[in-house]
Amino acid sequence: MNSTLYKVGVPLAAAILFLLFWEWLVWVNGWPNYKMASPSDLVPAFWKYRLLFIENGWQTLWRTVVGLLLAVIAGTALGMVMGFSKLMRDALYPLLVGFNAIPKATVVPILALMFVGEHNLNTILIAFMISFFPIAVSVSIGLSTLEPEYRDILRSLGASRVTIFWKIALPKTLPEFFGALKVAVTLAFIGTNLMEIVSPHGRGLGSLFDSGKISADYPLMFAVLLALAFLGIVLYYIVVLLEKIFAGWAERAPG
Amino acid sequence: MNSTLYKVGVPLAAAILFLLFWEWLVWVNGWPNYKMASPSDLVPAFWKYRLLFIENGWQTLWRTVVGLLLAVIAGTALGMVMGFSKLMRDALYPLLVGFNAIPKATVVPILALMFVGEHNLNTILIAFMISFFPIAVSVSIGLSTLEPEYRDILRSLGASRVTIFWKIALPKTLPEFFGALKVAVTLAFIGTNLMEIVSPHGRGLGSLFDSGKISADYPLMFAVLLALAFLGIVLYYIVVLLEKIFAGWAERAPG
Amino acid sequence: AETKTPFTLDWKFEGPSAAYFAAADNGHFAAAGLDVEISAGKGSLDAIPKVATGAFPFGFADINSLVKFLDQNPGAPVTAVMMIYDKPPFAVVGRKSLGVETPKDLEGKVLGAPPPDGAWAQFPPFASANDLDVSAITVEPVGFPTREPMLAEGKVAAVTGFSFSSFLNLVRLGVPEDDISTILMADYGLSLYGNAIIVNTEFAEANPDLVKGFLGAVAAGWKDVIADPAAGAAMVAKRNPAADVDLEAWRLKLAIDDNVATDYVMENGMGGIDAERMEAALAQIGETYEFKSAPDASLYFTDAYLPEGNFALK
Amino acid sequence: MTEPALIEIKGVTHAYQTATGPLPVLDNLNVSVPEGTFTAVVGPSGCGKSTLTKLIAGLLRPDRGEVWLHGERVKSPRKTVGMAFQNPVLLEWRTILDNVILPLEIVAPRMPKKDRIKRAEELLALVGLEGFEDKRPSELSGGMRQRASLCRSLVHKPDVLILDEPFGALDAFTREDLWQTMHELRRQEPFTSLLITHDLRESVYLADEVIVLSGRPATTQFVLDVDLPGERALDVLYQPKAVDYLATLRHQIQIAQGRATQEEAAQ
Amino acid sequence: MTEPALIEIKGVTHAYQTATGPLPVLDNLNVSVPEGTFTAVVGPSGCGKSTLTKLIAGLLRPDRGEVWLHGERVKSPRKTVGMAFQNPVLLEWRTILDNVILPLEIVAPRMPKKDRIKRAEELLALVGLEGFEDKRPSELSGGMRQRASLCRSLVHKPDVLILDEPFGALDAFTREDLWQTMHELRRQEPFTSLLITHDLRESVYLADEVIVLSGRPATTQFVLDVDLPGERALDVLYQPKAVDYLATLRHQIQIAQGRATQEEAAQ
Ligand SMILES: Nc1ncnc2c1ncn2[C@@H]1O[C@H](COP(=O)(O)OP(=O)(O)OP(=O)(O)O)[C@@H](O)[C@H]1O
Ligand SMILES: Nc1ncnc2c1ncn2[C@@H]1O[C@H](COP(=O)(O)OP(=O)(O)OP(=O)(O)O)[C@@H](O)[C@H]1O
Ligand SMILES: [Mg+2]
Ligand SMILES: [Mg+2]
Repeated sequence: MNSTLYKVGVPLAAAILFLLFWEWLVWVNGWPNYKMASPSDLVPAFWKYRLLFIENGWQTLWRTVVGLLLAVIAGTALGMVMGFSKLMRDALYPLLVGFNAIPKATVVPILALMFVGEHNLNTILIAFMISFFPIAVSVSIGLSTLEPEYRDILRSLGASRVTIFWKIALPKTLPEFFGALKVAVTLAFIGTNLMEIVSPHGRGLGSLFDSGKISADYPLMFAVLLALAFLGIVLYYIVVLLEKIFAGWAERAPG
Repeated sequence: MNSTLYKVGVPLAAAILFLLFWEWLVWVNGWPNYKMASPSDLVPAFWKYRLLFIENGWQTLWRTVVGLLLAVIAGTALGMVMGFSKLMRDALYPLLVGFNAIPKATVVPILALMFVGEHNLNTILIAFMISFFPIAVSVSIGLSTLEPEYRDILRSLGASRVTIFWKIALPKTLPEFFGALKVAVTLAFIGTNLMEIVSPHGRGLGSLFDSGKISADYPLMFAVLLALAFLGIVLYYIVVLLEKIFAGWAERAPG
Repeated sequence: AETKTPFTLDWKFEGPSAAYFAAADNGHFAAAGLDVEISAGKGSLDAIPKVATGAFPFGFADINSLVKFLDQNPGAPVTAVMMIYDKPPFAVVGRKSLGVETPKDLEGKVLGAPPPDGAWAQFPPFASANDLDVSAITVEPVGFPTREPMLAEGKVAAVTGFSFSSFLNLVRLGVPEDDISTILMADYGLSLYGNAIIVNTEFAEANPDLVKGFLGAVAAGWKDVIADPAAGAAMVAKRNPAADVDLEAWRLKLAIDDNVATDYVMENGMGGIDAERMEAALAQIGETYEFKSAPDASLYFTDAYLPEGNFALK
Repeated sequence: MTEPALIEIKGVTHAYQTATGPLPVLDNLNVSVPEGTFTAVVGPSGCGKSTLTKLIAGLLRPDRGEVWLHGERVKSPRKTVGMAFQNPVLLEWRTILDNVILPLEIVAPRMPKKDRIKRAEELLALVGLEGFEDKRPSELSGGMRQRASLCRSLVHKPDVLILDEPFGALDAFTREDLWQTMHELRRQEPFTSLLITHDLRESVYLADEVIVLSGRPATTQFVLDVDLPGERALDVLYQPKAVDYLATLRHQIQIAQGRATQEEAAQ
Repeated sequence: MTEPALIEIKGVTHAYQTATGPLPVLDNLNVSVPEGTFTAVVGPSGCGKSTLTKLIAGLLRPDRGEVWLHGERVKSPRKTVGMAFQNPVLLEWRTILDNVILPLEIVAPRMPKKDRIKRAEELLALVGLEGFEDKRPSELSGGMRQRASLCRSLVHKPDVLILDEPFGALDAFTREDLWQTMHELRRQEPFTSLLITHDLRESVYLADEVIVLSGRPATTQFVLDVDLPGERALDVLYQPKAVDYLATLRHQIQIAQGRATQEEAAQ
């Protein structure tokens, strides 16, 4: 099979199958738009608001990406601290878990009150807060379960812990790291939208969703959700690309 | 150092330090309650509503646990499908990512409409939906990056894929699996509360938060958040316990 | 036997919900042969589809939202049958100490408004009805959670919001009551109606007597709480464990005075609408909302299930 | 026609697909191991010996040619094969005992737990690992891990035993002990075996036939029939016949590595 | 008093903490390797040889006793040590060339890339791995991986070279080639080396001194001074002196394994 054709074709086919199934489901059940809009209803909505979609999609996207980058940096740093020190792991893990168990929807108002009017900052902070945890967990696990044989290769040369992290631990856990990144991408997205919906500042796809809601335009609301899914997928493929470049060695033919 | 003392003491000390820092922060900035309540304000709230906390905490807890169990089962199954078949991985991953990029807050009303009045089902479903993804990702990565040397041990005996999964792939990825579970626990929690807040059915800590909100009882709202964090930590320790039992071998002394 | 009829509110269990709890707790629903389970909601656009799909035969929602909903989803089996908020709670809430007492005072000031706010959505017709120079008003987009705190801290001079919610929030934040000026848009040229009881039309056509009985029980419930708001607040507290009874009683009182027991209602009874005002309201909706098809008042409200002369409150 | 051999490799050709094109490893290889015999395979490092074992075990499918076991064509792995890999991977989450028991869990799921443990303990004792049953693999030395891996390949009494340099990490004496253990085991529970080794003495001591593979891509370069008594004592290696065998093999390997030609060998 | 030896192990005692209590591995061990010499250590499987290498490299701290390198007490690993582990772990995400270069990235971060590659390529060619520079570790055979690991231990020209059974997976001829390569390297870039091996011929051929360890817990049981020319040809092993050495070592190991007593050895 042609490999590029395969790579593009399979996900595309899956997506089309899914949309057809959705259309069929709505059609068979005769659901009205306000229960569940069908994909064919969304096309006019996309067309009508195409400029808004592009503008707001971009607004959502850049805040998500910035938040995600912050999450990668802070998550990796935190993961290193916890991976190298059992004490830190034991002390910080429960706090982090507790923090993460708090629904971010309730944190939004607090943040909004702390940094009144700083919409960009607030949105990025929420995207960051919601998405750094999986990254910290995966880095810390990668470090704390690193086989001594691997560690010793560099330790025997007197390498520092940080060097061991960069040369051995990180590359070795890259597959898991990218797995965590895939989860974090979607979480960061949710974070951005949460802020846009709960503490509206009139920008981003979240606000488009809200304005669809005000005018009871259900197809628009569903269209926004689909656009979010689409953006999520775009980000996902960027992560996949990075993974291919940095961790392509890890993929094995399935057994 | 006494080991049980250490195990209990370190997280406890970290928690106390954190609370003190919080108290200090509020005190130094002179924040009013509606901006950020301080821990000392929460004590009366806890005491006043102690029965409600226990009752609603339990409501939230059991739905979360059921949703999480579903997520573990479905996530593992999905992860197996994606881990064993590259085709399935290429086809399903983008769909799952797209689905996950949709803020669950917007899915709640749709679910609520689909299963009117089935509060338990709805809540559990949301907890499940929001938390299965990290598990599926970690299982699929564990399988698709399994070193052939490990696989061959069992393959050479004619073992089936499912056997290889149970005897080799799963145990080998247990550390990452538990890492994913730690993320999933907190997500499931968020899911339960989302339903309780967005589509109120009057039970669970989410509803207590809401009722604090209605009466602008800020200390109560913060107290609920703290209770959520606490429950999250309890669940986390249960996961840690399971991890100790099933994957204790993987923890290495840090380098 | 009593017929099970779920009833969805548009919002959480707050003071103004007391009337429905009174209808249940004081036996009015039972007397009409109904077993009503009351659910909280998440905004009118949560309640309307619940009724339209038939999952809930009855609901309580903003009629302006219903107008838009029916325009977007023509033929959806839902309509309003009894007007409750003769005046909608849409308001501009300002502080006298910051120089806001009448609509005109807004010119040259900063107005805080959450973009998706229901009251903000009605600001344009309100502005045109009062000849406001919109370009002279600085509109600051704020989030819901920051709205009242920003007014309390004087960062904005006024905000748009629901009369009773914003007022009480400000009081809670320590703003003196007599410093707060609530400019109810309905008092300044806004013709819009507010929340109404809505029904699933398929259900209503099949069970006209149940609907009539339901509306009668609702009216009785309102009479009960108007007579004794404190008792009403207690019923809310029964369903909302952490509720502050005094606060809810106050909220109920505000809703009764501003929105329910208006002069028109005292005159003409509760539940009905004035056709002319409805036409004006539709025109005002049209100022901000582009109708897909020409609005038709008969689609949105029917008095078929109301008694002659509506429900007298006096 | 004679009865078909238990392991039959017919014209097998195999190449690995690498980023820089195919790397031919086996070229039209023919090997046959009759039932109950012990065949050793020697050859230069990297010539394709481990690849051969994977083909026989059904872990790899040959590009061309056929592999037969028990008169059936091998298309996938089968339960009656025991395999000790060159790199003894033990499962870190299991104790040594549980590592050894693993094949029984797959092959004989209904065997009582007690019997499994007994069997595994016996084998561990045989290779000198008594007292280490409950240790984790990381607590073992390299040679001890290799011995545990050997036990794992034997535990389910396979008909066919494929050993890829099973004694590589052992000192001379432990190794010689295990040679004798192998002879002993073979007498008790007969199996057909293919042994990869780089120790010529080992091949002569253990095998009924030694196959010398040429350099990559490997073909059968030379086959030596070892005509020594079935029950061998260690000093058998000092018999003139055995010394002769060793010299022949040394020379053949030199040829395989391209350091000598067949002509020189004939001298 | 003589000048202190480069590697000095003084009264080292070490035990591993296991679930079932401490497992004593080394017991009051004394070893000293003078600068520029080559010392081989032999002993039964599981006696503590690999543990010894880790103590010298500073990867483990002894329970009692001291390890000195270059006249300094070893408390942590140091850059001037090259180590080839018994189990050659190569990093799967790097090519063979990049695996070999790794120590240079740590030890000589400022060395130009070109020089690094040149150095690594030279070493890989020396062990017969030319053409495999860009392969992944999983594409190599067991013996080839071991050779790559050997290159990795040598690439940064360490003063002290610790080799833990570096030729275990190699056939006799490749192994003998590498012996000669080691002699050659030692001449070009002198180093002090400690070699763990289970091949007695290897120890005699390569080392200036062979230490026989007793069974676990290991102590120095016997030290053999190898008095053979520095530049050795392979047939040196057939000299009577060497044959004698081998016989002595064989016997010592038998004693270490408890199969013979010192008295028998003396006979
Ligand atoms: N998975 C693989 N992908 C690509 N090439 C491989 C793979 N496995 C082995 N090779 C190549 O095939 C050749 C033969 O490898 P094999 O492991 O069969 O050798 P061997 O005879 O067992 O060597 P040794 O005695 O060193 O273990 C080697 O050149 C190696 O580089
Ligand atoms: N990390 C560890 N934890 C506990 N015990 C260990 C550990 N590493 C080794 N041991 C034990 O220490 C003893 C010596 O191990 P070591 O690896 O030093 O042996 P060795 O002499 O290198 O053996 P071989 O020749 O088989 O490689 C063994 O009995 C082993 O079980
Ligand atoms: Mg091999
Ligand atoms: Mg060792």
